[in-house]
Amino acid sequence: MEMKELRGSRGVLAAVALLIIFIGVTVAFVQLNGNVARGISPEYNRLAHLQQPNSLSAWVYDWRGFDTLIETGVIYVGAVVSVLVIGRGLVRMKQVEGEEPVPQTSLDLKIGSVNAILKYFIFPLVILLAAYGILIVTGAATSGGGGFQCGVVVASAYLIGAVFFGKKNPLNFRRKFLIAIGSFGWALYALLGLPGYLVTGYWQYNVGTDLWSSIAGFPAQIPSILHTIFGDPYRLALVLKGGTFYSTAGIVPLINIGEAFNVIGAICLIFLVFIYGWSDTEEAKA
Amino acid sequence: MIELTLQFLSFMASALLILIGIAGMLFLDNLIKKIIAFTLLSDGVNLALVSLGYFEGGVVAILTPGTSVAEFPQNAVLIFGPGIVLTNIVIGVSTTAVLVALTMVLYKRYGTLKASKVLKGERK
Amino acid sequence: MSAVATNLWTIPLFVIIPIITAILLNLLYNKSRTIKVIAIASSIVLFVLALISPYGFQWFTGQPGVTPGGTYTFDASIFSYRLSLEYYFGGLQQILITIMSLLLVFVVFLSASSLRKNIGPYIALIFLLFMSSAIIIMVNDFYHLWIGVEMGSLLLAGVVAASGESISQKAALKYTFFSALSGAGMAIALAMILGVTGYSNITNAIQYIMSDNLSSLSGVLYIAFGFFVLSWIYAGGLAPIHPLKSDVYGSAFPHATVMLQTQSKLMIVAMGLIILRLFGTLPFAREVMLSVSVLTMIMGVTMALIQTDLRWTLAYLVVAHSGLVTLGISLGTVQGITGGLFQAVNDIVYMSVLLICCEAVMYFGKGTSIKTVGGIAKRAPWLALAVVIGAFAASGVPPFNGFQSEIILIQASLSSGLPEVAAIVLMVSVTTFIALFKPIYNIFLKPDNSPIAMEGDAGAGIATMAMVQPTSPVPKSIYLFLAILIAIIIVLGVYPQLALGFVQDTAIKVVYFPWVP
Amino acid sequence: MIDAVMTVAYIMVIGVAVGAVAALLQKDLLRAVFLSGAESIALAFIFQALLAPDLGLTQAIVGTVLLPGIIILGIFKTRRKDEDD
Repeated sequence: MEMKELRGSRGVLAAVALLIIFIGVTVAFVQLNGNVARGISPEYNRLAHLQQPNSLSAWVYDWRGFDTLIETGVIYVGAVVSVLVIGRGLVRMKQVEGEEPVPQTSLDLKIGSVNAILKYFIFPLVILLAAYGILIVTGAATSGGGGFQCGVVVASAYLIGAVFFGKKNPLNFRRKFLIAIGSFGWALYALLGLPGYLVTGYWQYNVGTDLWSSIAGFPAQIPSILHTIFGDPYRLALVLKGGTFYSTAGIVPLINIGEAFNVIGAICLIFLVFIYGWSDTEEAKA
Repeated sequence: MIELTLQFLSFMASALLILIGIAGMLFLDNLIKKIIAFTLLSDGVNLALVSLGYFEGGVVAILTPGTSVAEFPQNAVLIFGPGIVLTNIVIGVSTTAVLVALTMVLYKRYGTLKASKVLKGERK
Repeated sequence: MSAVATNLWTIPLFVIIPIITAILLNLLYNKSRTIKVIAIASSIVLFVLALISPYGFQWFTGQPGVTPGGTYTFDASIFSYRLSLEYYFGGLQQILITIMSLLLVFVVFLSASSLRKNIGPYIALIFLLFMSSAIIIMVNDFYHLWIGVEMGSLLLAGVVAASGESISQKAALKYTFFSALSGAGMAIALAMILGVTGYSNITNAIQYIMSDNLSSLSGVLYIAFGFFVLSWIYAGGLAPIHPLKSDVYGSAFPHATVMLQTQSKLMIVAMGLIILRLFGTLPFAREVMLSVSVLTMIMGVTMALIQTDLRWTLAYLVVAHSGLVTLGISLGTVQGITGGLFQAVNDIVYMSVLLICCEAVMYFGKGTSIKTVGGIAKRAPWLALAVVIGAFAASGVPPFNGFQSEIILIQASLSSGLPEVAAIVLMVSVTTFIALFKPIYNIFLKPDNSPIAMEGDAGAGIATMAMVQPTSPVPKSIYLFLAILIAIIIVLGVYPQLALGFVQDTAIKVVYFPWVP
Repeated sequence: MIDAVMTVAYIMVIGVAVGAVAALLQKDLLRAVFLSGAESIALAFIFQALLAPDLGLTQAIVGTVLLPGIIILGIFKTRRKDEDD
């Protein structure tokens, strides 16, 4: 795939292929316009009032919670891989002489000359952004947002802090801390499936909400202690046209917290390593 | 004649973004610009997925006080597409981070961002 | 099929154990001894699980299926729309995951003993590679398949770039760019299938397409098919983009390539079967797949012939033999699919033998190019025997397993009325032998007369004289691994029914009941 | 009310297309990144109009801070201008 070759006859070929793709996609979209099949989606919406008001959050973290576990893994893997490319955990074979890897140097963000007034303006902004992130994750079940959004907001706060304050970042995370909370977040999410698995055999069965144990064919009864631990702290009252419904999001808020930790750890680590590089000797000292 | 609904409009915008993104990734020679083109491409895909769920007269898929439980399933927008978009955003961020990391490392070696120079095969 | 479990206990463990292991290893970072113990223990647990697991479904998060009447059911045999994510573990999944976890044990052991410095993240990535491949082969859902493929390509980039050499970083960058492109393509295909059917569960989508008249939306299905084939090509490293994947195979460490080629075979099998199940009724679908596989075989062996490095010869041969697997699947008959799946099993095993031998050659410290190494047969005769057996198996010589699957493929293409394809299969097996003969002869049999070797011999002349036979630096464990794999090769070559029993069921289901996973 | 939404949506669709093309035509990579950020904001508005407020929020943060942040760090580590020839 040499890009220069795309200038000549291959370029014409690529342009033709591109045109075909574009026409095909457009035609497909024109056919789909207004003809989208509803499929299973209304079924999810039908069950929404039994669990949590935000249907999308319920879909992402409960109905298809296992997909989201792997998706959370994608961001974890993205962080591990990009940090590995920069230098954390490069490996060499003992017997083979290879090329020496090129170390990445620390980046000097020369915005130190920002005047004091702006600095005092930025400081509360960083803190407020971090607080807003925490607000988002706590309200995930009832309004928009969730763990990923929280992580992204906190990571943005971290980046702004790093740009304007350098090493004196108000959110002064260390490498080991970031790796630890990233790992902790993903592990928490993964292990929250364990109670449901042990009781019913279905991984990540939402033991707090427990919608299905009364259906014929369900293999087990949920002990009440699990309701108490995973369900009761998250009780909601939904005032709808049909009356007041009492529901609980079950393990979803906890999952959101796990995802938030994971995303904060992963993305802040990416930022940190892109700015300061990675060297093993420093880690050994710290 | 096709009616210019919001869904149709956003489908066309997404087709355009997909075209721009793929063209940028194929024809531009600068690695960073290729990465920007990839973010545009994934934006286009996201837009297509979101507009799948939209229909005229729909409501946001969040229950608010006073919503009718019986009508909500038919009125709320389809949530399959938006759910997948969240995944695609995550995948986009991770892929971009890996691409930028590799670009940084290879720039250190070759001192250029031109894909035609960096990616030239020089197999031993 | 009597009562099938929808809460099969082993399936989540194939995903969760690698995740927890990977997290632990990534945290441990440079504590090599602890990492080795944990990794090997966990991979052995996975192997045992795959071996003893019963068959069944796992409906993750325990949501039931919705019957058309509006009631809920937990019975997989009743027609219902699945609210949850569905995994299936059957014969095909069992044999592939068993072999993959056996290879995982070997790969973890090899990488923990042959690499220096901080191996934690690297072995963590290998575990996640196992996880993503297991997901792809078990899943019955487009959305999840897409996540698995995307994760697999990021992991692949990490495993390749871990050596920190410029050639592997370039291979990783190229592959990641293409994975970004085709991942977006797969997302578009996903959007279109969702738009047409409304289901991401493959069983439900197929049933919807079969039961409803979709004539006004057939264009959408064609575009979805096109994008799906594009991502199939990219995931398996098939014909038009095979240089990207062979760069990856050649520039990764050989033990990592064992896992990478296993992953791509699994992706080829899983996605190929899904394409066949969903789009098999479209005209031209099989012809497109068939031409991709024929092109892959021809390009792969042609490139393999001109290489002068064992690593790169193997890299191109892996691509060429992927073509054999896709050929069987794209024939679309029971015999063809059986042959293709059996070929995938055999391919994983004999390519692993050759790749582990290649890794062992690197222990001699002179690389794997035919210009620098020589005379290894004298120092390590058993290694030479193993590589020759691997080469024989790869080129389809009778008592070994490659023969059994290639003969099925040839028969299948003849009975489909495609004698020229059968001729190409024959050509691939013959050319594989020729391509492997040159590096094997030069590296193992020809006396070592490179200037460096002469110098070294002169320097250590006395020491060499003192020893009756020069010792080889290859650890004993490699011989054990090779012995196990060669035993599998010979057993499958003599009793092919052992493996065919696992895959035949899947082939029959794909052809006659495409909606059954 | 509906018309106002549609008008904004029209403007934003045009904004997305123009932003995307303009981003890729820039010689200055930093400016290209900022233009792609502007495109993301327009996209976030379209998401709002398409009744997906969660995604509007996510796209606004990811498209304006996160992705440009990562790419800008990449630009700082490499070079700012597109090379000629």
